[in-house]
Amino acid sequence: MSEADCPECGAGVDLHDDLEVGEILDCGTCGAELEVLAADPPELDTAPELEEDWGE
Amino acid sequence: MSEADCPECGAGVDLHDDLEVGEILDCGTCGAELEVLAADPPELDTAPELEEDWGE
Amino acid sequence: MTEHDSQTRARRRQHRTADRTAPPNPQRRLRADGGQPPVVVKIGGANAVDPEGAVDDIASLVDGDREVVVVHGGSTAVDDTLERMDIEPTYVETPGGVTGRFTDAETMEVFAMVMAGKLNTELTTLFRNAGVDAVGLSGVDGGLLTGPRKSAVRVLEDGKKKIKRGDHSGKITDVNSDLLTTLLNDGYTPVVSVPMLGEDDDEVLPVNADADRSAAAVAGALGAELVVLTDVAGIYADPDDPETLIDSAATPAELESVKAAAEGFMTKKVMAATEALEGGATAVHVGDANRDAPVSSALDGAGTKIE
Amino acid sequence: MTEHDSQTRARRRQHRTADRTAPPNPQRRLRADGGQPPVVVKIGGANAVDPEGAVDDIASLVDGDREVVVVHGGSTAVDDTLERMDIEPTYVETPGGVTGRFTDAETMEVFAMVMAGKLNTELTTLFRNAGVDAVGLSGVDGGLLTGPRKSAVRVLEDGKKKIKRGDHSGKITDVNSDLLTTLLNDGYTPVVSVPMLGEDDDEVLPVNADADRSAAAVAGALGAELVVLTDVAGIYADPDDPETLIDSAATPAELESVKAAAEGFMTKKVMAATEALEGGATAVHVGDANRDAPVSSALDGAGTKIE
Ligand SMILES: [Zn+2]
Ligand SMILES: [Zn+2]
Repeated sequence: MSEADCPECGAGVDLHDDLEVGEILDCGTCGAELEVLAADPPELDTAPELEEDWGE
Repeated sequence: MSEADCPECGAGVDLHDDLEVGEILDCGTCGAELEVLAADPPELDTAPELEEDWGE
Repeated sequence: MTEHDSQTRARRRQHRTADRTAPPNPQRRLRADGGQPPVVVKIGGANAVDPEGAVDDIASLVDGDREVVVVHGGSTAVDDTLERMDIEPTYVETPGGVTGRFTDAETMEVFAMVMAGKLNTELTTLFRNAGVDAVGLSGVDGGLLTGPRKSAVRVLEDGKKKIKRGDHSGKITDVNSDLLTTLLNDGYTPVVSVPMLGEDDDEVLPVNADADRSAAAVAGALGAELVVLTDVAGIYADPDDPETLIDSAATPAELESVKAAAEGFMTKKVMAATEALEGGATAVHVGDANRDAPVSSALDGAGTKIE
Repeated sequence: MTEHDSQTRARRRQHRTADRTAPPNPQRRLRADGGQPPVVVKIGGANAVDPEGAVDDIASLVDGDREVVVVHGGSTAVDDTLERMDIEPTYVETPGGVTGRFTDAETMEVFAMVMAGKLNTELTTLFRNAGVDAVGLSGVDGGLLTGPRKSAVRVLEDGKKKIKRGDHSGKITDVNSDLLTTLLNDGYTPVVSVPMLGEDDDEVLPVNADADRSAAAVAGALGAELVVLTDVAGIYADPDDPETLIDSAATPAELESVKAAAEGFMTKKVMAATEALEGGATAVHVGDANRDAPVSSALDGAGTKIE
């Protein structure tokens, strides 16, 4: 299991092995939702807030 | 070979055996173009004049 | 909902001020006959909903000089054509548990074809056969329904929360009510269809939007009464008990109880109704598409009235 | 080409005379600036024709306050979608030896989808991205392109002359120029697509019509200049010799020699040009879609001018 830094609080975030691009992780320290931008090497960014609205 | 009357001039029009609905025949007497409306029993009417124009 | 005012039109207007014939503020304008606000009718796309009754009823309204704008849906027809073209739609589940179709580029193309080409043309033709001078428009035309494109959606995939990008959907923030007003003034009945026009970083493009909310946006922009036709008689306090049809909700508290009562697809109708009222609509009616004279009876109080 | 005046509109007009804002006779009307007639541009549907150059050029014209109406074709895209949907088109040969696609009911549905839904939406979006306030319309909308439906066609089948019924095509006899004029007055650029509205015994329905002739009908009704863009530089006296490009035909005799020179698909362009001039167009230009500024250079005399 690897680790990356939380872009919000700087704490380490544990990453599981089958990490997928687009996956949303929760920072165990600050609780921020983090989007996996790249899996290898791992790159995290704050996940965008998105309204849950759908088309036709 | 059967026969039907020309709706234009009344003369007999010779009909071949494999007559098809929609087929256009020429009256041998008056020269009118005749549309086969029904094949069996045969029914003829004057074929409509149609412009040769096409869509897209 | 603000008045449509793209750079293009603004530029054009400088040249043509003398030519312009639309009233300066079409919102909530009064008719020359001092009469009623326009009616926006949302006709469903669900297979259960037959538009014929609504078409004839709307023809009578228009004949009686009521201004009507029709907005239609039709997602099942999109599904049918996708299948016919051997395109496997991607269904995604939202974190809230709602299942929806992901609109990738190929699906978007089919969506525009079916909505703006097939269904809109069919419906416009139905209206014309009923004596209504209908003009079909998509949300792209004249920037009729415009707003930011949304590419990213949150989904649940194999139990994992994910951000999925490449969606072609959007949120309507601007309605070109001038275009509708001009057509209504000339005696036309606009028949409006999604897609909407999505604004991306440096371009605009056709994107998907919910037809109920599109109708709500139009009703808000025109200060109209909105009639949402569906395949049930209205909103029920208990969907399993036909005796519990909610007649009306006229206070915020009553609206809250309607929101609480609405389940499933009806949630979206209530959400759309709320948006319409917040946007400037005078009232919203949710009524049964399959009864006689579905639009005028909804206007007369059948179904559920929210104001 | 007479002014559009269906029963519906006539009825509506009685109620709304005071409301109407369109000039009483939009045909050959003079612009407020005393300027030039509108330009109707036919953009091809052939794969060889890239619309981008034309779109930017038209954007410049509109920016310079010239009124433009765009009419587009696109039969190859219809073929592509038919194939994608596993629908085998029926090709028929006319007694004159021309091969054409027979438009049965199913083909008509796909035709409307692709033309009015896919291509019209795409082109309207291209124009909006170029800063043009484009409004897409099909010939069904507002009865824009109306005329008798033709169900029967004469064909050659296995060497036999036959009448084949069930075709969905028509001949445009009425253009709703009021609708176009209203939109032009408000600064919009109409982007017009077939199908047209076919009048059958007791109903109207969308039917196929040739896009060149549609553009000709629109140009005639508006008293406009017509620019027909194609994939060659103009009409040649000898199609195999690029030196024989015909610059202009301004007399009946010169037009006759152009007709005689035109071969293949160019015959249809010349036929459309003739119809446009007979209908009231001020001039017709046939020019190359793939050169720089294809519309304005055609207006400036590149290509073949017929008047
Ligand atoms: Zn953190
Ligand atoms: Zn005879």
